[in-house]
Amino acid sequence: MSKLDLTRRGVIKSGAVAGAGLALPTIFTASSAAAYVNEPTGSTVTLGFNVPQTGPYADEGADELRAYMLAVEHLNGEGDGGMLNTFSSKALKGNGILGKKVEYVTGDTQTKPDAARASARSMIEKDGAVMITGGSSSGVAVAVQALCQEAGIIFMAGLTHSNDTTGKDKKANGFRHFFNSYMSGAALAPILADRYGKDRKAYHLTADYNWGYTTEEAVRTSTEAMGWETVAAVKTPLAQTDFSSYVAPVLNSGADVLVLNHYGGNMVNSLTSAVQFGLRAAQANGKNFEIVVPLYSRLMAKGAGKNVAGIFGSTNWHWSLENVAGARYAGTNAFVKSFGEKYGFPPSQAAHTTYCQTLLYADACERAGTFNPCGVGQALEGFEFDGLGNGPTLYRAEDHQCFKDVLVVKGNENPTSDFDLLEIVDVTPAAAVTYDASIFGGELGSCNPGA
Amino acid sequence: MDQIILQILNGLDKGSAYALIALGLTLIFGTLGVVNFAHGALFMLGAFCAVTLNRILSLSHTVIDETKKDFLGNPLKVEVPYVQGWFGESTGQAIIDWSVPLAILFTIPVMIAIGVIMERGLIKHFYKRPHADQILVTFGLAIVLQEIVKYYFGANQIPMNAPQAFFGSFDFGAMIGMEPGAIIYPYWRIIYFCFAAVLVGGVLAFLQFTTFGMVVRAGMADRETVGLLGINIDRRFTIMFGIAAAVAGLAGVMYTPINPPNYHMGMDFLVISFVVVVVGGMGSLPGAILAGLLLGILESFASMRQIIELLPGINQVVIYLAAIVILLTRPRGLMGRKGVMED
Amino acid sequence: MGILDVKDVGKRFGGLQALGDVNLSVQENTCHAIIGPNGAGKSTLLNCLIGKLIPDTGSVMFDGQSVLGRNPYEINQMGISRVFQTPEIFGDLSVLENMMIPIFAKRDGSFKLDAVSGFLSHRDVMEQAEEMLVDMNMADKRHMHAASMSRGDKRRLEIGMCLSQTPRLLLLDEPTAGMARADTNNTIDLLKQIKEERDITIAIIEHDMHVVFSLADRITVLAQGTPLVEDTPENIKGNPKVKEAYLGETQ
Amino acid sequence: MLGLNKKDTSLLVAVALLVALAPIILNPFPEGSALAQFNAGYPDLMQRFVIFGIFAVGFNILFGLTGYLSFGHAAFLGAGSYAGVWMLKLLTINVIPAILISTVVAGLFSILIGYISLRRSGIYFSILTLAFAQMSFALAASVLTPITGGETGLQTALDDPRILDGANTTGNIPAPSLFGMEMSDSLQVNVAGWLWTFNVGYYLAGVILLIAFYVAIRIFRSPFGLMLRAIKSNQQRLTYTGLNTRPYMLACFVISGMYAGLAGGLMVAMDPLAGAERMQWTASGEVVLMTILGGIGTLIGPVLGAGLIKYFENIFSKINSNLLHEWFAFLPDGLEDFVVAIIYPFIGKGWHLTLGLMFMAVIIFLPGGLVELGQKIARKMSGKSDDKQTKSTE
Repeated sequence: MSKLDLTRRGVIKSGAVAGAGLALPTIFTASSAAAYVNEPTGSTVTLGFNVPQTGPYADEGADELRAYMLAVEHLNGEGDGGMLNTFSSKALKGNGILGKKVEYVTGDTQTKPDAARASARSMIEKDGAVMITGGSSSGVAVAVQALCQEAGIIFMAGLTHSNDTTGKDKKANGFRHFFNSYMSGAALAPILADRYGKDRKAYHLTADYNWGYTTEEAVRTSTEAMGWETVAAVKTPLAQTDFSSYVAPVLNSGADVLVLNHYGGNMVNSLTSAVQFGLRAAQANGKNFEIVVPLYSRLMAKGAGKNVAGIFGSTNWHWSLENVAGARYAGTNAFVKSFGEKYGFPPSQAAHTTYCQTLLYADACERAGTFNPCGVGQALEGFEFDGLGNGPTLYRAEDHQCFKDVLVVKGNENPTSDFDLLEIVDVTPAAAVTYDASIFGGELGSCNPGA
Repeated sequence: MDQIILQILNGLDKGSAYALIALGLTLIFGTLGVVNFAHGALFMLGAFCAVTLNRILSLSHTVIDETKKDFLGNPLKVEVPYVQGWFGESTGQAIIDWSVPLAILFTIPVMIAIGVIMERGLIKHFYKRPHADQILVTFGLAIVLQEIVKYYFGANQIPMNAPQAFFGSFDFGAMIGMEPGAIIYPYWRIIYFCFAAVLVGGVLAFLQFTTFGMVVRAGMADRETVGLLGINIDRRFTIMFGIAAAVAGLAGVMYTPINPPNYHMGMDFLVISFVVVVVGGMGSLPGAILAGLLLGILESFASMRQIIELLPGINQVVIYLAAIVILLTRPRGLMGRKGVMED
Repeated sequence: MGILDVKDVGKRFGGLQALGDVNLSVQENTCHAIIGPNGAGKSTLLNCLIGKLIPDTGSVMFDGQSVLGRNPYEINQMGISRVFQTPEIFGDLSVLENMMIPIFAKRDGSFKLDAVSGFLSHRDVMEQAEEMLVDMNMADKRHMHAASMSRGDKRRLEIGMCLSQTPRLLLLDEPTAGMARADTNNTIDLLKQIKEERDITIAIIEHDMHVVFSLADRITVLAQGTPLVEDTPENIKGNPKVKEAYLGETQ
Repeated sequence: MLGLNKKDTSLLVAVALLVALAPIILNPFPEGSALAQFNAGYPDLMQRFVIFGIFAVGFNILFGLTGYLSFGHAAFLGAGSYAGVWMLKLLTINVIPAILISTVVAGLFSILIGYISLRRSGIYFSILTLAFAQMSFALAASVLTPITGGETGLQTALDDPRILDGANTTGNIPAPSLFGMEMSDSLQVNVAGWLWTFNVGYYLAGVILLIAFYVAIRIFRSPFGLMLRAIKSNQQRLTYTGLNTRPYMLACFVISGMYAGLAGGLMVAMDPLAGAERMQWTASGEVVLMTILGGIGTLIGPVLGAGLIKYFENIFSKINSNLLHEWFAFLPDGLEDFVVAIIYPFIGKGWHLTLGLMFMAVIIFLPGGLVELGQKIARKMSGKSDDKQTKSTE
């Protein structure tokens, strides 16, 4: 990395503090003069990038971090500007946010709610971060989102797919760009019915935790609405590594589709087992046996290797989207170009969503004219935008969930490289995956500026 | 009925992986009296020996293919492995295809070397130290090994394929005279089970029928006396550690086509393998194997849909529940000796 | 009726009859030795007395109460203290702490949750422990790490710990086994002194005739799991049966 | 003082001073300076130091005194946490009932597990405790989701009843508080570039640590503590001395479990979330490591060990390459990149590597843990070299 990339935080910040150092002791921050927590007073603003750096999702976290650093570069007017050039809102000028240079701190969530909160709290209490973003699991997202609500900080969720994040556990200070289980189900069902027929019998293997439950429910509901029948749904422990005993009975269960409601290592291992047991090549009820993975990511596909070939799933975004589906998804190529030139490979969907979240936050601050979480929240609520690679998108006010088209992908039969493991099959329009905000319960509460 | 046979097969398969790791742990505990928390890491290192060999065999030079484009729209760079250049495309391809079995030959010397270095360089200084110290130092070592692997290979899983010839599954049920399609089982898992059986048999036979093995067994029973007889038991123990490391490594190599390896796979097995060793009885080799297979089968049965429906969550806890019941009814595990690790 | 009455005690291990119909009675304030060649069943008998083993047949009565089926700590609380073949002390603790534990056990019973009071509020225990250390000639070693003492001192400490409970019966299991001559003589002197100064019943299991004849008032000779004779030391010395049992061993 | 001897009194006073002045001591570098990254004096980390200190002190009462190595102690921390959050949800946002109930629930839970596990000793005991904890973890993360919140964790919510508190009208979930003082409230003092944060929650936890530490000293010095050490030293002798080890062990196990529950209650009082992974074996392993690192069987050791591990976890994981470049910016370009490239694998995402190396280094060179290091330094300083000094238990 060249030295020009550096943000000389130390120097600048000490300058700022030298000025503030003489101020009177502030008594009880909760009732201090500041209008909101961690109001940036100097010439910089600090964002907190809280991603898994250790544990099984470390590679995904590393990709998120790359995207964050790229976004910071672009916000500060360095690099080629990436999606700033295609973003429909033109409030950002490449001079930081509200004229303040963007700096960042990083932390390790370890993909554990406790550790993620510790890391986020240190960013808030020690580093003065005004926004926290990142994460690679719903457990972490829900936990950190609640923390940010209490602390009076905006939380821009990273990769989190459970309905709960903007459903039962939604918070006024939290926002999610990524899609969710419901949308996966709604997007997949019509295409599955189209390709595999309406007379199908599905067998679900479901990771035994919150995300697994919501995903199973979403896929079941939407496929059953298409006429599929659910033969069985078996819960598998999150810590399971060998899925043979779960996969082996599937073939003789009367089912002809296996749905793997698994993510990460669970998905890689269960899919590998399923292919080993010959499910891909098998016939059942006079049809070809099929496997479906509701949530795909490129890194998982890489882990499962050639086992993903021909297997359907959904994803939030893919780097080939604009080339395959046209200019509606403008921004994709701009982002892939600036990311690819900097790092040498195309970005993952986790990188994309975190990059978008950073830009969306910055843009909301600009439009609101403040970093105050309440102002920023208001600017994001109901915000309609385009040019961030997903086509026209709405940040719905009722639950702070983004609504955009959902990609249905399948494993590439003949990949030309490690990055070409998925191919886009179809794109389900946003209207088809939109649901009523009240169906998952939960309350946003009111925005908390922390002061 | 076919469901039950299927789950017994699954259990034996899973159990053989447990048994192999537990066997190595027991060898180290039995011979050296050391609680080795880095044993899972040795399993992982073995798996990554296979990955490394695969990488070496696939070392490539790039050829630019103008007809295809990469993600940035530039001409695609196609990687062509050197072995394909040297041996021709089909032979080269076959060599890469067979990298996992080939890795066995590569792994044995590497893992023995790692084991010997580990024992001479670190473990031997901890023979007289409390078990708590051994746990801490080997746990620290496990983290270090794991992080080094993560640094070079990343945190993501790395797909490894069995040779094409063993890809897919076959009709095991038809072979044993059941109706076709009742029991479909993957080739590689059967191979893994047989491999484990051969390895276990080999280690046991080695201990049973060679002078070396007899001395080591005598040393396991009574280290001081054997030492008094003027036999250099230390050197033999070093070799034993090397063998235990190689057993763990081979278990890892052969496991790669079953589940794609990642740096964390050793930790995933660590707790379960300790449970297996203790349930089998500390220091008992047959106990470790028996317990491994038993727990594997129990785990498989507990994952049956009919049983989960009856007892939700049983698949999450069955191994621990079994361990508790066995330890309460048989104070020293299935085949444990008296006085080992009881204080 | 003695203080300890063993009636018809038998014990089998698989096919081996370790003890068969042992009858024996230890009289109060005497020193009763049980001797016999290796494998005669001495240790098995002892283990039956202190609750470690339960005999298959017969009864063991201490002061009119059965000890069978009781836990070792209960038997101790009845008034039987035991000295082991290899000194069993608390090696990680100081000598003084070693001495305090039996006194606490005597005073407070088998369990008392006394988790917050310091030793200073147990002056009586401290004083008794200090006194016993003086009696045992170990006062200067009171802050030593018990494990770092010589074997003779460990034995002395162990005997002191047992005596500090003022037991009614003191069981000694080969108290001089593995000791150098000097340590053995010291131990004999110590035991003699104890015998003279305290109202105490001693049962001793011993291999070393020198020790036995220096201490015992009565001797039971055990051979192949059954008592051969029981008599005074003088009579035992000349008994041909005893000689035969011992010679039989040396063949 | 307080029924302690002089040495223990001075230890307690020293700990009290450290706790009281931690916000200042832990922030040795001025705000904004390059080394400010190493400051640990912010509320969250200080709270963690203290809470894990309590956890480790309690664990040491079991492991250090009796030598029984429980590999499932995190289960009690987790059970306490869940109980605490439920109190915050159902009863009142005041933390006192939550902390009390956490301790009690963990105590009851440890009676159950201890009663069964203590039938075995040595590694068989360790595996029994491990098995119970792993079962608790697995069930809490899956089938018990309605009670535990599953993998996401149990949190407070807007619509919680909180029957002792009045109706909530703010539209925000109330933060845990002590009679109106919120745990997150802080007094910030800015003195000539140094920023000191005096946090309510930290001081509450700190006071509780002092009480817990004081009780631990009393236990170490009591007849009960003596019996526990005797169990570690020679269980057979103890039985033949007329003492029943079972109730002693069980009482010790339960006290130790209650310390863990207290720590769990404090954790949710500071931050009202209880996650299942708090019960996982890795969490149990962590407290074992803390105790060994600090010094088994010593009073202050576990607190130091807890501090060291939490410091690594929270400070080293946050250093990134950007910061490294900043620190070494004074070097010539090539050298700077070289130095950064060498250090980089050990920080940020590589902090586990540093932790592993540290475990190995401490255990190889300092078998007695950090306390031994302290004793060595103290001996060097006073110029004495009395090797024969018996191992004391400070």
